[in-house]
Amino acid sequence: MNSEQQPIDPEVATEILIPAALHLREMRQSSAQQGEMPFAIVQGKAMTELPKDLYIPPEALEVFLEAFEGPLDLLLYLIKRQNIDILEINVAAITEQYMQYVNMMSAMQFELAAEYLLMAAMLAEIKSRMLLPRSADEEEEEEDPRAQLIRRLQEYERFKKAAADVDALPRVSREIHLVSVDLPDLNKTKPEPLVDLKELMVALADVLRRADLFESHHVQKEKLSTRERMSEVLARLSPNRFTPFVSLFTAEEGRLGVVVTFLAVMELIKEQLIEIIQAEDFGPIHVKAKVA
Amino acid sequence: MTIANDLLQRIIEGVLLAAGKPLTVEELGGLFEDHERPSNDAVRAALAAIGEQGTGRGFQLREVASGFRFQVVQEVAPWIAKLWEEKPQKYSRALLETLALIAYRQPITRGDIEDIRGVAVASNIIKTLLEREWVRVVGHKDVPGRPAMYATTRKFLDYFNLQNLDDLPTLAEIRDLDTMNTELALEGIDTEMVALETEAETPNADEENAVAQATPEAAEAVADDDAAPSIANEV
Amino acid sequence: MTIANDLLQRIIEGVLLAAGKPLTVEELGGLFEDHERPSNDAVRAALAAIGEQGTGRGFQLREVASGFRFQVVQEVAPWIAKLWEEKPQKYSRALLETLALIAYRQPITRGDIEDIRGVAVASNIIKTLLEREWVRVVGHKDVPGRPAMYATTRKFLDYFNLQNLDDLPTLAEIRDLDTMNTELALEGIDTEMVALETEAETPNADEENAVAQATPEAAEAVADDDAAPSIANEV
Repeated sequence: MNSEQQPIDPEVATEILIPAALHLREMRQSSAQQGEMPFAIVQGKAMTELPKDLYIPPEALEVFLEAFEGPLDLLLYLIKRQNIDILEINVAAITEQYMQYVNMMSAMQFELAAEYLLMAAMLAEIKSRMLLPRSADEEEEEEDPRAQLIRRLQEYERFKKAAADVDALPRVSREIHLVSVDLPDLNKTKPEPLVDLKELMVALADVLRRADLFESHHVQKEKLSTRERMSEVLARLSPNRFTPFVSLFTAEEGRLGVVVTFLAVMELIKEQLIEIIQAEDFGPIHVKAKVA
Repeated sequence: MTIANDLLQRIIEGVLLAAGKPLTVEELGGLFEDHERPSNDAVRAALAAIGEQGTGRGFQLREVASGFRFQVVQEVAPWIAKLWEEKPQKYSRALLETLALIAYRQPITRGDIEDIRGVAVASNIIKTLLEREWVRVVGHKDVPGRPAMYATTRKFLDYFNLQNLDDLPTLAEIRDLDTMNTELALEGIDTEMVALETEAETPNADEENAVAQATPEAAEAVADDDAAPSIANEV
Repeated sequence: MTIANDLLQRIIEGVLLAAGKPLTVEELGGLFEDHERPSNDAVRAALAAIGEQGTGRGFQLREVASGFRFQVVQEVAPWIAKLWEEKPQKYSRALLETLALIAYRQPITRGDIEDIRGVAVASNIIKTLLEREWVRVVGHKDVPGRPAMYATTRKFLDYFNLQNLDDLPTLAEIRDLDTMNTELALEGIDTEMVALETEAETPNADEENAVAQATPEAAEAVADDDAAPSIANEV
């Protein structure tokens, strides 16, 4: 059976095909004799072989079989058909009916699922045990097979009902429809990776250790403000024109700022990144970037 | 300063319409920057207000297992069906019975399902249920072969419009076995033996009922348990 | 007999929300059976009424070229965008090291960075840092090839919540690995080696910390002291 799409409507099977199959069974029953079991009475003559133009085509019987979810389901159907309670089943009668179906199926050379044959064997056993007197010992040792069967039927029936209940629940894209609307202009941008300062420090610790730079006292003692100012000074200078040296200093920064800028300029000269020029003695000092 | 109430309502309404999936109160709150983030109570209040505004309209706010979502009122479903040529999918009884057993008896192995249904469970049924993410493997039973144990997911609850397992239809009860005793006695079977059996079976039946009728809290806990492993499944 | 007005409104509203595409007045009318089919004017009136109800809410009815459709209001866009916000990726270790070296050794050329790291710096790392505006070119070194010299920007300081570069931990603090052991362990660095180094360097580290916490006056003095060695320094 297909899990996605049920190929046969069980209603068709139960309303049309099963009565047809039962008709066949009843015809067979009415002429039931010991020994050979005729399939049908055709024009007063018992048929023991399937006629080629069987009025229930094998496909229909297959449909009939597929209408059931296994032997328990078939048994439940047989019980319900008789309008009796599960607790009141007559094992002998049910076994009889069940066997007739199974025999019909095997006569049609259907590959009956093993479960059907297993159930047939179990029913036959229950039936025989019901007929035989049992000793008290046996009764204490073994569970009554009929009670076990009834419990299995009840348990199966619960979940058969539960499956129908679940099927009846409102579900998405049948009774429940989710909403879908147009979105406004979201102006989506890819988020930039986040960096924690600690991550940056760990990376630095790592690279410095690799380069053995922890051993360098110069690196350790260097004030970062000097290097920062070096960058700032460099960014303001052009290789194409001279910038007055004094313009690099701002009074508002105070003495510390002046010192830092001065150190930065010294360092830039040392690293040969800038040129410093004084055209005449005591004349204005100019600086320019060596290359930009 | 948190966001003004009317703006909060518009945002939640717009986001839920746009999301295409249910969102929890926490997920909704998480959309806001820290400085404007409304309290969970404020989000809940806004959701309640939105729910009231929706009364009598073509759509409604609904809380399902994974959070809040907008859905069209069921009354309109017949006209929506005309929009689409395809009929909604039908599921086989085999699939529905398997799903029902997993839903009511979780965690459950394939073998347990087969025992109750009396037939083999086709592999493609389990595959379909797993693919739809209605069920997932929650562990393996400590018996030979270590069979997988299945349970339902939040997605299953969402799909069937449920908030938790407690919302499932009540499972039919197994009828009193005392009646069965009488019947059996009539057939000449030793009633004493059956009586023993009844005792043995009763706790089981109670246990199942307990699952089906669990308190909302317990059912929620089950749903919560669903969350993490279902993520693990995806990996 | 045609359908009642309020039901018609609910149906149109529900259908438009479920459709997932714009629908015309004719398409909406076509959803009804002949005997209940509303006139196009009735559909238009219902659409107008729905449009009015939507005022001040998180979504609105819009007429586009191919019909009517609900749309979330533009105002809510930023929060919807958050819904689908991609998780930011992480920067590579190589990028972080490059950034750290630019911060501590600026102005610095790519060649200098490669000398210290011992490996080539991929172009896309520099490009990423420039695009993010965390570093900028402040000049070119007067050596063959005239390599660019990189320095950090104000944006870099802002991102890491620093007033100026002096707020960066000193190298001594970085070396004071006690606080960073956890991170290092996470990064899979041999902690034993780190422990040894910490021991050996401890006296030095204390000295550095003292400098870092010095008063402005002291800092000035230190800056003076630093001048000569830092100029002498070549990496």
